[in-house]
Amino acid sequence: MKSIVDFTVKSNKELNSSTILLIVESKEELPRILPGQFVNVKIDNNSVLLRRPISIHDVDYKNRQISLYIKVLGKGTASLKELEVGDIVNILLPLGNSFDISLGKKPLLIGGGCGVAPLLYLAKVLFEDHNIKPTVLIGARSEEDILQVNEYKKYADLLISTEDGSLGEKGYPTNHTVWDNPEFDCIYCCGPEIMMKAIAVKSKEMNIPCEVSLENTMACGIGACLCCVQDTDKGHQCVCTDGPVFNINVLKW
Amino acid sequence: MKSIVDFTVKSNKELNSSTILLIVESKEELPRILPGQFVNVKIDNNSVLLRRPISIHDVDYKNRQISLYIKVLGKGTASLKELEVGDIVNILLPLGNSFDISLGKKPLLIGGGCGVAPLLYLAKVLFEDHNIKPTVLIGARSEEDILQVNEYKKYADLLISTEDGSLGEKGYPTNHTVWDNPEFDCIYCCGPEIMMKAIAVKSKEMNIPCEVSLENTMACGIGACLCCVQDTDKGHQCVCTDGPVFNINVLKW
Amino acid sequence: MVNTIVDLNGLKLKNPILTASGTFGYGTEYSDFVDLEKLGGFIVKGTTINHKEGNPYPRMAETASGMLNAVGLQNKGVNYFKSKIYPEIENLDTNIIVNVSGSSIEDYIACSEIVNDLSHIPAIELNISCPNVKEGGMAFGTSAKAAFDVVSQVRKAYGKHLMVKLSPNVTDITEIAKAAEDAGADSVSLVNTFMGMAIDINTQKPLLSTVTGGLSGPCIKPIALRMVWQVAKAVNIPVVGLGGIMNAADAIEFMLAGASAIQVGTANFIDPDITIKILDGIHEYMKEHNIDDINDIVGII
Amino acid sequence: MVNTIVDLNGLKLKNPILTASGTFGYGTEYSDFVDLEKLGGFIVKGTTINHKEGNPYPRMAETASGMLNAVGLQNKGVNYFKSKIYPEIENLDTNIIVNVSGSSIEDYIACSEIVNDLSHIPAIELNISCPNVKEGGMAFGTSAKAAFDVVSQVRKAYGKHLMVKLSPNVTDITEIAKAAEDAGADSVSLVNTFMGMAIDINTQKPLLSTVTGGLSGPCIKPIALRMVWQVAKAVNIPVVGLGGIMNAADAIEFMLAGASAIQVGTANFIDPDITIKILDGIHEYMKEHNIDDINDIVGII
Ligand SMILES: Cc1cc2nc3c(=O)[nH]c(=O)nc-3n(C[C@H](O)[C@H](O)[C@H](O)COP(=O)(O)OP(=O)(O)OC[C@H]3O[C@@H](n4cnc5c(N)ncnc54)[C@H](O)[C@@H]3O)c2cc1C
Ligand SMILES: Cc1cc2nc3c(=O)[nH]c(=O)nc-3n(C[C@H](O)[C@H](O)[C@H](O)COP(=O)(O)OP(=O)(O)OC[C@H]3O[C@@H](n4cnc5c(N)ncnc54)[C@H](O)[C@@H]3O)c2cc1C
Ligand SMILES: Cc1cc2nc3c(=O)[nH]c(=O)nc-3n(C[C@H](O)[C@H](O)[C@H](O)COP(=O)(O)O)c2cc1C
Ligand SMILES: Cc1cc2nc3c(=O)[nH]c(=O)nc-3n(C[C@H](O)[C@H](O)[C@H](O)COP(=O)(O)O)c2cc1C
Ligand code: FES
Ligand code: FES
Repeated sequence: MKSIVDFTVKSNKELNSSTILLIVESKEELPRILPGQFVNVKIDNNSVLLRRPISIHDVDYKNRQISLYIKVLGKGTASLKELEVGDIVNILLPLGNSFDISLGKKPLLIGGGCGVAPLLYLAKVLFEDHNIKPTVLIGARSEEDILQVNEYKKYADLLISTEDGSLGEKGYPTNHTVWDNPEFDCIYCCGPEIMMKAIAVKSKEMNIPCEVSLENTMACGIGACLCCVQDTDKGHQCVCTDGPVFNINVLKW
Repeated sequence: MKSIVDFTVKSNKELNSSTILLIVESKEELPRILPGQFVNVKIDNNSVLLRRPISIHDVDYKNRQISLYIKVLGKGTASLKELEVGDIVNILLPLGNSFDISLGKKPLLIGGGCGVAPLLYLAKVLFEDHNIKPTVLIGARSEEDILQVNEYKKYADLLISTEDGSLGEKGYPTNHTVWDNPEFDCIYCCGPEIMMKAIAVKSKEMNIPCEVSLENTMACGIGACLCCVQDTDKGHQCVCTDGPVFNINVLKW
Repeated sequence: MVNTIVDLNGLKLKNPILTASGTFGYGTEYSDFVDLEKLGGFIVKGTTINHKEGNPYPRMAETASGMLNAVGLQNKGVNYFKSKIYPEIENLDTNIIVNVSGSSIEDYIACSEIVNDLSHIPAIELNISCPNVKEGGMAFGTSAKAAFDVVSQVRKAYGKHLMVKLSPNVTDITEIAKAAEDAGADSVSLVNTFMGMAIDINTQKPLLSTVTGGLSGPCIKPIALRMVWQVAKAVNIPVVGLGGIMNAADAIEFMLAGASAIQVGTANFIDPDITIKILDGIHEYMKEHNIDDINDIVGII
Repeated sequence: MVNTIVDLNGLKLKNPILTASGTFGYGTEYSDFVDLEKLGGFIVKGTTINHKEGNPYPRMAETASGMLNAVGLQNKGVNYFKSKIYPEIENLDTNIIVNVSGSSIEDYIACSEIVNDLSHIPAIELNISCPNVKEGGMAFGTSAKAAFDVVSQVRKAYGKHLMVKLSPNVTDITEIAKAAEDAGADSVSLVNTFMGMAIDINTQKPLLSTVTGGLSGPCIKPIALRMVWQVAKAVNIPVVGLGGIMNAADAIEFMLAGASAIQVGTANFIDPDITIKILDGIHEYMKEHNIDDINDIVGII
């Protein structure tokens, strides 16, 4: 069941000049959250009208906290950056489907840009609930954009690629040597569309099952407005309810 | 010359549950400000579109500070209440005409509600620059709404009336005993329209010159939009440039 | 006890709050947040005779105090509604209204006939004002003659309450409203979205796949309110007002301007439980202003 | 050096930035904030043949991302402009355009003839779209025939650049634009304000003395932009775009949609020096996107 919850800001940390880690706490028990699900955050000042969809980066049931990993892009996210400890944030959750854990036994998680956000919680669930230590490959422009490294290392083997070679291998995630001798049997991917499309092509070639998490623009987040559609083999599907996670086989990429 | 100045908030004090005293400081020399003039304050968050006109309550040329006495009514003023020390407020100033100091020698200043705002600076100018100690009569619903008492007392003899009699005389400013044996020869008045109209009637009867400061809703504050008009014997005049101070003789009250 | 029941020409609502078509799904999307039976009713999404895929993505762009959408009436068709959705909601104790859309008079008639047979659907809202479909849609709503034609034809095919939803993209909305009244509408609802557009200056491309889309939200409220006021003065059938209603104050403005009931649209996206908050706010307002019957404030301006 | 000069059918502007009538006074109100000679031009307030007192107070109400005004063309008449204002501004090195308003064709003609004699006024903007006056005004702008009539009559009386300002309160703005073009307009500007309204639910009274007024500001931008895009595709004369332009990005959107120049209105009230900021922003955009000539982006959508 989805609900509207007033969370309290517990911490709001700048990870780099354009990325924040926002940790918020609920008074009540958290609902069960699946990896890949997202929230829809109400922006408090009136500078924007609609809520902003943000993936669930981490969940701490004990302390009733969730964390959000947010790239500051425009007015809505800028306003989230201004939040201070103790402020109230109204959040709609949990939204969307989730990654299909049964896709394989040796998963490779690939994240680019702020697409890494949902992969931490996915890695955690794989590790803690399914006894699987996944491989996580993070790609970014440069060293400053490779964040939360120690968090990923808790649950996963971490690989890094940067476009400028300042950390990990130089190049895009698609060029990483992890592909040369693939020891993974399924892929979960989230990042810029152009990257996900490239990964989709590779995984199809290699016949490895692959899921991607999409970030279409949304209004309601609950399947009511039909604004967030993605073209699939079943026609237009809502990214907010039929997704955000899709198996690449159903996409018309 | 009017200018647009980025002021810095020096202090923002709650005087009572719905009134704040906002003191802001400019990096540059303040322009010369006449008593009765006002500023047009830009509201930073996007919840409102237009600037908000606020009287100049006090001026400190030496420290390049002005103070604003603000009643929190709606979204714009609520947003001013949120301002914190160090925040930047963009202000257009100085706007409007001013009280006519030559109206008399023994002035009575009457303020009701947040209409007291411009009277402090008027009293100060009369006292410091013209060697006149005016009488100030403040009316309010109740004791909690009688604010800045010590400030007024610096420059004026202070009389108080409250509707519930909790401080000063019980009743409206128009019923105050100051009228019984009038020792004043001119009146400057600012407050709710209904009060100013009553004062205007009384002063006409008693043949005492009287100026009132109006608070029509404004868009530009600089005479460009013609939204703030008042009907006068010269037709529609702009409260923001021909006013806010008008002699009651020109008003069609 | 105060009265909030309004009677729209025979269609009784327990309170004046409806939800706007296309913004409330089939109601079920909101059942986690709203006790649907507390509403005066809800209007399900635009339904056409045949399945429609709608327009390509991107279909949405946010603007100052508003949003543009170009959904284009995506729906699985009226027969899908009848067989799959209707059984899920038919027993709700509230008014479920189907928004009937089409691109030809024949389509409107065919769709209305099917809905006519659904015993728990007491009314249709005839959408002659959708700006997001190539053929028909808004064309029927922007000429008095075309509006008269389609409404009078549907009137023959549909026996229950016929609400006609008007387009604001017209010079004189009272003309269209009067044409709908003359053609036998039981009520009119207004407004649908305004045709608007937005551009990404970096890509130098429109933000919607269809270039233009429908503008909704608080930005349109002043214009919608004016139109409701004009139409309420011009027709003798009840007027249902909408366009940018975000809170109880907005709803009351529409009622003061002449709306017997109101619809909440875009606001549902921001606060899924906003309809209940509006209902509560209306009760508070009635209390504060000593209003015993909500009908007493309708059209006092 | 990049080029920002635009040529509106013979009327040369040093850059595409004009100010909207009624929002910039006679220019002088802004001279403390803006070097007027840096602007492409400015359009003075609505001027009529005779003195007009305008509508009673209250004339203004703020709405979501917008404002309603009901000024009603208050001005001292064209002869006052000629004798008192014109001498103060005639030597400014920029284009001063007079917004000619009226309530009968005769008034428009008489006013235009007087302005025709002012050698430093290179153009008039014929306001056939003011929603705030009882007679005439918007009526001329809401029918193609009426628009054609008034424009063709004024065309005979006025020899210089004739810009016609269109009302957005119409079903099909391209029809009116084409009528203005056919009648001899040198350019069209759009949009004027949308007719809107607002109510105070506590007093249960309209917020404007005239009940309805004209809506301007960012809220109208998506609709205005759509109309500019439609009109630019429909006519062969230059289009001047306005409606809710608050910053350089908004201005560029209008140019991409087909406006050869733009006007800044309500934004002047919030930031009196916004025109200069927009000009700077356009220069930055041109640099970032390697645009040598601002005319290159006009209408690429
Ligand atoms: C299911 C889902 C999960 C998401 N998870 C995260 C997350 O965990 N962390 C995170 O930082 N972001 C995430 N996003 C993206 C996030 O929602 C947008 O970045 C945010 O809405 C931008 O809002 P804004 O007001 O700051 O920017 P706006 O002012 O709305 O836009 C600024 C710029 O960003 C672009 N933009 C807006 N929305 C998107 C979008 N959805 N995708 C790409 N570009 C966009 C606009 O076109 C514009 O150029 C997610 C989106 C979805 C749909
Ligand atoms: C020349 C001038 C000087 C002023 N000086 C002061 C001052 O020193 N201190 C101060 O507190 N206020 C002053 N005001 C009034 C102040 O401008 C308004 O209270 C303020 O604009 C309200 O803004 P808001 O966004 O908080 O309220 P809104 O959300 O705009 O309105 C809230 C409520 O207040 C009412 N309201 C709005 N504006 C006014 C107004 N001008 N007069 C009366 N009611 C209004 C509205 O109708 C509404 O009911 C002055 C006004 C003028 C014109
Ligand atoms: C995403 C979306 C989809 C819509 N779909 C429909 C529809 O199918 N049929 C219809 O008549 N109106 C539709 N509308 C218009 C709304 O019902 C309503 O008329 C409009 O949004 C104005 O109200 P609002 O400002 O409260 O949203 C839609 C609006 C939105 C935002
Ligand atoms: C206070 C005010 C007065 C106006 N007066 C006139 C006028 O006299 N003549 C005219 O053609 N338009 C007038 N307008 C309309 C503007 O010129 C402009 O068309 C409209 O405001 C839309 O642009 P904006 O959203 O940038 O303000 C006026 C607008 C406002 C807000
Ligand atoms: S965001 Fe509304 S349906 Fe997906
Ligand atoms: S507020 Fe614009 S003229 Fe006074």
